[in-house]
Amino acid sequence: MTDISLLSKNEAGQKLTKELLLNLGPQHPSTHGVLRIMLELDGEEIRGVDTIIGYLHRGTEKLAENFTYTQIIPLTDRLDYLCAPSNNLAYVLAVERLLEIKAPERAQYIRVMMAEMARISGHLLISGALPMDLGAMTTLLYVMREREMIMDLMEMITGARMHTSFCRVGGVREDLPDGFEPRCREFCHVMKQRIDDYERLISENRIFLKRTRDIGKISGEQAIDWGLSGPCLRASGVSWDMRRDNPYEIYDRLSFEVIVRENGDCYDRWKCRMDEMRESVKLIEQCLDQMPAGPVAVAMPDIAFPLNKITVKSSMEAMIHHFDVSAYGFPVPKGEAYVSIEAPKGELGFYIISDGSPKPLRMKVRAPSFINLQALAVLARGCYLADVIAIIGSLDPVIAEVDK
Amino acid sequence: MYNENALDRISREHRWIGVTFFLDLINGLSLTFKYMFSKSVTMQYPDREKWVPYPRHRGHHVLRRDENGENKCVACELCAKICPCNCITVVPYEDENGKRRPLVYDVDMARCLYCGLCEDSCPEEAIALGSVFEYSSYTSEELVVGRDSLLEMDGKTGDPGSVVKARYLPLAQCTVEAQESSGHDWWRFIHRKD
Amino acid sequence: MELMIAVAVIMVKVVLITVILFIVPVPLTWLERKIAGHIQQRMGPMRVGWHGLLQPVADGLKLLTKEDNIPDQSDRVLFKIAPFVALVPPFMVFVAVPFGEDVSILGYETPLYLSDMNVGLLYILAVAGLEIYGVIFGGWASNSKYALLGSLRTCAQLISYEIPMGFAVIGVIMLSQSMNLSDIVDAQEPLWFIIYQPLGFFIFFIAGLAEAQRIPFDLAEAEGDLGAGYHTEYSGMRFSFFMISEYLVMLTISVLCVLLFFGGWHGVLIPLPAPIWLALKVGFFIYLFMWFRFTFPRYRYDQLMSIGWKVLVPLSILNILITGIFIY
Amino acid sequence: MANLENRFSNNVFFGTVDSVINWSRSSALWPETFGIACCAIEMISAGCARYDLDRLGVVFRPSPRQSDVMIIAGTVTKKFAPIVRLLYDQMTEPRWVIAMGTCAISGGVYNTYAVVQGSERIVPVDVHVPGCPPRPDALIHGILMLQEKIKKQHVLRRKDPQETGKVSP
Amino acid sequence: MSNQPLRELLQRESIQQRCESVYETFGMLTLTVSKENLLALCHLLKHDSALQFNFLSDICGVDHYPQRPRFETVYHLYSIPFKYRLRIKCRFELDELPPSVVPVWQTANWHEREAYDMYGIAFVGHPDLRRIYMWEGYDGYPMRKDYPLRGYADHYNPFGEARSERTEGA
Repeated sequence: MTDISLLSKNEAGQKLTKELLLNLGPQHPSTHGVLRIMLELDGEEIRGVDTIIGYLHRGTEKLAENFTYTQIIPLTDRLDYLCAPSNNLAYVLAVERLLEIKAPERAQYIRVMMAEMARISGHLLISGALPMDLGAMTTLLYVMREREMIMDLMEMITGARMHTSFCRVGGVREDLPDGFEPRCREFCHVMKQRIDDYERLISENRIFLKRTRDIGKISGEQAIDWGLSGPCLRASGVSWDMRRDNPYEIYDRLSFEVIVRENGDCYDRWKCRMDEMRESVKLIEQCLDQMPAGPVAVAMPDIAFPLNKITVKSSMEAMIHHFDVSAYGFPVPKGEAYVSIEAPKGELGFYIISDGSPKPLRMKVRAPSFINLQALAVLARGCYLADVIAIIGSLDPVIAEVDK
Repeated sequence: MYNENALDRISREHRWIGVTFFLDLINGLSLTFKYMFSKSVTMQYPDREKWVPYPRHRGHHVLRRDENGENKCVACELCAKICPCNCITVVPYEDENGKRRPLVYDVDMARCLYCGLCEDSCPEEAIALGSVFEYSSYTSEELVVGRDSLLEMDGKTGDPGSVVKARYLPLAQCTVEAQESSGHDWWRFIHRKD
Repeated sequence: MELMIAVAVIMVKVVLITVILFIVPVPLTWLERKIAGHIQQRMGPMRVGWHGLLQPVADGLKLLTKEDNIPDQSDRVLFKIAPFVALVPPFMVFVAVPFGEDVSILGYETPLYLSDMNVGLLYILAVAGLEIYGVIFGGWASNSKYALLGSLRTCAQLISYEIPMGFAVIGVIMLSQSMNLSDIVDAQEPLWFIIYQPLGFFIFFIAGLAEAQRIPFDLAEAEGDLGAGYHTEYSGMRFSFFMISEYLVMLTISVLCVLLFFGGWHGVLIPLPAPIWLALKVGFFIYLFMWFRFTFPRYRYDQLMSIGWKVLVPLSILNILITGIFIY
Repeated sequence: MANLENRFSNNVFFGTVDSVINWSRSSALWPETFGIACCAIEMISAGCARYDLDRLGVVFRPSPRQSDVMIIAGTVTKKFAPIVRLLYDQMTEPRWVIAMGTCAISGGVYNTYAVVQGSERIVPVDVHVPGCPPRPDALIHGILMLQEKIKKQHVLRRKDPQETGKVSP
Repeated sequence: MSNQPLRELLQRESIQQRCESVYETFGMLTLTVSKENLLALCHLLKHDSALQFNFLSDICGVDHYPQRPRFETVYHLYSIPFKYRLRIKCRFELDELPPSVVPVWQTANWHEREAYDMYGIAFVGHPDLRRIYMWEGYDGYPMRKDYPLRGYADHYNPFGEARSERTEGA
């Protein structure tokens, strides 16, 4: 029997066929934004992957060097736009580390609660987008329906649906509004059932299993070597969650389970997010249960805006502080701090170097999507064209965060 | 981990039964079938219903008036300074009573981030972000809004956080006229009974 | 005179069927969007006409008045004829499809089909297979990699699923001892063939899903990886021809399912006119197609092929064996 | 058919045909699935169950050839600007553009070295939807505005001399 | 979390002789290291059984413009088994470039490409050093302190500075 592969070669053994270069993106329905991937295809099999990013590079870090510490807060929203409160939280924690202050307890609970809501909203979207990329459109519609509830709660608390800008250095912007708690509890109640619905629709489905099981596999050591974090790392069997291992804010008072799965394939990454949403719902409920009374921002007029404008008008000193903070920002002690939190996508770190002025000398964002996306080249090698879509979906890159 | 129904249990315990008789697929099909005959959660925005945002909503800017009906703004320019995108332009003048007032107060809606920092920094609580969100325009020049139109914008009104009845007026700049509250709560739709 | 009437009747029937087939996609697209909407707890089209009934009309008119773009580097002739090549076979299929028993209109006895071929089934399978050419031409002529990949996938898929489809039908032919569709339907008068041929129906239906390129086998236009697949470069009217052809293939498969396995126009319990029974049953299958589309993900290309060759073909041969033993 | 535009004189019959064509075009606006940044998520939200763009006859098409309206939903960077233009060129006539969100209208807060200060510099924008990001309702309102604009266009009739300049609604 | 155990571990001679100083700022231990010792130190930190800094969180380029030496790379390491966090800083001028740490941690690849794109730090021995955010042929390194925030004026961005104001070194 002749070897079929010989047919594509001439007598000298040179290959007569050549790889097809396929350009996926930057505008493509399932690259989750403006990601561009150059694929070297042999038939439908992938020989090489080159990920080209930067189509959404907006210069956030450069801009931050020209902004005061307060003005940067709205910028951080727009990094990982699916879960803005997490970004706010990481940023203000870094500034607070430099100022060596801590937000009041109630503010910490509110922040954590919102970060968990953001986690659900981020995970929801991706757990709907992955099946949609594989053809199951309805899942996306269902998850967006529940996401609207989170958007509604966010609008109720902060006034914006996506870009909350709610955390402030030394606290949060406002207290929770009236009527929030029953709504939030209702949401938790509904959400638990709805996650079951998604699982019923998709997680046992043989087609979905076939498309995601053993696709894009990565082992634990390799995942660490490639710097994966968050659900992508935990799906490979590495039990590392900053909320448990390096607790920040009030996570040490809450009880939750760190979801770890063994296989490290697309299905496990997806499933990991599903289960994390359940944990997040529990965390939100715990936050609501434990929520203490008290102020929501530190009483430091030289840093935080007073919420009540009457105090500004009542004393000259407060007035001067207010004008100072608004117009020129507040100086931050010289030094550098790196603070990272467990964002929905993985380790989100803010590294701020301050030279003692009201503007940072350098602000570096350790964007988890950026690092996670890097592993695409390793995961996709040897897969089929259609698998690349599943792998991108399971890595969950948010291009705004990748490109900064 | 999650509440299994009977079909799930069968397919989990005896996997071959599930695989042979397509229980996994039937499970999904039954779910979509159930949803098909449930009430839709859609809000019929332009024609029938309209969402009135929550009181904290950050939409179109508003200049507030004090109890005498005068502009509250004292043109201290704090909002212009704190704005990350420099979208507010304030030119002060002194009115006949010797008070500082804005001669020009322009907000460039096309550049604004709607972050709410101006609202936070205003010592007089004059500038605020209101609940109006329908202000699309055909040209970007129209999006620079001046002092007088900011004063005319209504602030945070209505029955916030609910769906009200609405009527679509196509010819008059495609406005959607909000009418009385229908007492209809969007959350009621989404909450499926068990 | 006799001849004149016969010709006139045939002409009327031709026109009627053509018009119906051109019109059928209109309610089907509306239905699909409505079904999609309700499955997803939305509403679907609402603003154009009563509950969006005129939506497909607006879509069609818009596509008609849109620029007909021909890519610069395309193979112009093939690019232009491809939509027609894709459109014609589904129409040709309906030449041999019976819609009911003979009826008498104005005292004139006429059968409810255009041509009563004695190899009707074979003809249908053969003609339906021609649809591939439109897709291949379209994908090839576009000179776009996405379109090319889409059409390559479609080719492989359609060709390999023709085989189990043809094999699955053999069981039916063995039972009815005929390839004439009206004979097959008549043979189901006492009991539908689905009772005798559950496996055959299962294979036929799966292969039909693949032939109609519906989820979970809609690889040709997998939005996820190929953009719009083979018709990526098509716009305006030509694109709408592809869409019409797609809906008609779906209709064809549904009609075949009903005729071969579900007793054709024979009703149960409630006496209704034959074409209405047929329409109801076909409607059920079309709903099934749409219901599947909004529930399932799609298979991967190689998985699709292995299902076709490693599962469906052996099963269909097994089905023939079982049927043979059963008859013997 | 698009090459018929403005070749006929103004009379009642063509006026009616015009309105029918405009009706069909305005009630079947197919946008591209073309999301860039944050606004894309709100665009998806608008297409999903709570707001449901499908009610207005708006369905997303993956191919620019088959779409009528491009919703620029997000920041257009200098690296991405040529692609936006290319996609616009690939769309078939008649075509419209909605700039969604402040980043697309003017660059927004990102007045930096990498960002195009307004997508009007690349493609002709018909409707601007401000907001950061605009609520889905606001996007729907923008689409309604576009529909009104389309309904005032002349397809078959010759334009009035006054109108030959910028088409103002 | 106290940094004391980690500080004691870092007292060892093999580490001490490779780094210039060890100090703690805002709750994190920092090693400063010269570019010659960087690769060896990273190797040591990763493979030492008591440290196991197997996770490279971040590489950050910094431009201290008027000061000399001008550039700095900051590495944030994490040890998943022991939950230590450590910062390594390496300062240099552009004529004496630091080595790439890709041989130690694969993930450094894109981090270093980013630093190259933004600051022009061409890491020695990097397998695939291309621009990552800006397109090939882009003029200048935007994150440098002497690069104007709005870039140079062009068709797309009329708010930028005029090209003639371009300062030396950008």
